[in-house]
Amino acid sequence: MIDVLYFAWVRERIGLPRERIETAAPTVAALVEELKAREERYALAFADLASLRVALDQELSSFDAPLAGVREVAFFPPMTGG
Amino acid sequence: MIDVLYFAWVRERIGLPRERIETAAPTVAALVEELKAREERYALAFADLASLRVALDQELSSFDAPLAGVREVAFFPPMTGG
Amino acid sequence: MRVAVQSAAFDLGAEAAAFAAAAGGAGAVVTFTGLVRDNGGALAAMEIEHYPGMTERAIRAMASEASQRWALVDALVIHRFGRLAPGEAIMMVATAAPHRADAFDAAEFLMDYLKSRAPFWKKEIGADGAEWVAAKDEDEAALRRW
Amino acid sequence: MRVAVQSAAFDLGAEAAAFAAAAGGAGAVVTFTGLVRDNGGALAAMEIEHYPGMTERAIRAMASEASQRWALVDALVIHRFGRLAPGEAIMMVATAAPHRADAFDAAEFLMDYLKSRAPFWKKEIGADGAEWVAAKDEDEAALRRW
Repeated sequence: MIDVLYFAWVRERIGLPRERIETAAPTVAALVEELKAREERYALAFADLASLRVALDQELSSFDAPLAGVREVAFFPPMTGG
Repeated sequence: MIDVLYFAWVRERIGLPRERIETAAPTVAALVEELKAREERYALAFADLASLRVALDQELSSFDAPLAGVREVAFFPPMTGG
Repeated sequence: MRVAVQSAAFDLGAEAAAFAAAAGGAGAVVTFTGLVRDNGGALAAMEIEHYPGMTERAIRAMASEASQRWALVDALVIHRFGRLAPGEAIMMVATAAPHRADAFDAAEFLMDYLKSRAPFWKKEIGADGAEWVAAKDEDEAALRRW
Repeated sequence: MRVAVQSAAFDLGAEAAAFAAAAGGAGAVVTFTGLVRDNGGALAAMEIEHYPGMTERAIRAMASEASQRWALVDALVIHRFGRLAPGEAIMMVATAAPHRADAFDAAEFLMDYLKSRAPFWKKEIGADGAEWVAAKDEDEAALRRW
């Protein structure tokens, strides 16, 4: 089981801020493919990975990173702080 | 007649903050030569022109600048503001 | 070094004064404050979302990196989230150092990283709808100078 | 744009807050404050001499130059003269601009020019005598980047 978090327009498109997911996906990219296959709203949210960022256990990471041992995955657009 | 002002260690070496001087010196450098010839304390204050700055009528200038029309000459070390 | 991520407004004057007073030995204090622009009256509010937990962690990592790169006496980061009105302070960075170049460089470094690497997202609420603020290429480019 | 050359102490927090509040439309406010360092307890006081008349004129020229080079909403320079104790604020620069790069650049530009082109001279008063602060080559070099 893994916690998956969504922020900003990713959260809005998917329609929820977080969910727990049962997955055996080996990488972030594989998890994204699983989610896209689920429902239209996921496919829309993940349509353009270049416009998305991912954090694993609250550290910025990349889509080809392995998921083994990860408890929390977060998807969001590029940050606009400051 | 011209007002001559001294600041910081130039003022301390010469021993006064300002004086009025009757001069026909055509340039700042010529005025400096006149002053150096006057007394030891002026010679000491003006010993190294590279360590001095000059302002004519409150604008930074140079030692070869002409004095015609100038009312106020100021001599001082490099500034240390901020 | 203090990092505060909060919804409450803060008093930039009081923060700046307290920060400078506590920065014993510093000759230079730089502050940056980001304010909500009103875009000529078009903006009703700005909503800032963040990622609790990761936000503090990411900002602490930036501040720690800044302390290693420059001779800092102290650093402060305050960043708000939630709904803000035009003119309100969004965030503030303060740095104290013996010399001005270190204080300026560290403050600019922290700002560049906060812009693009701290998990905040801004949404502009206008009269005719709301829109997420897009990240700018120039902000990403600004990171490359460090 | 306000330029104040004064012997009186100033409240950097109050000045920063008032400056930011008045900077309508600015998204970015940068402040720099210079404090008297105590040099590990060796400094009893700092005496600052200036050239009344030329000081204001020189600072106004710098602020005007900064306004031409960068998109500033406002700028502020306060610089004290006379006798200051360790920890006291010597001077302050504030800049307000729509974007942070302009506010930072203008503040650094003003600081570099104030250091080497505004007619102030600092004297450090220690336990065993007084000494005029020497101008630094690096401060002169800093001017060349503008």
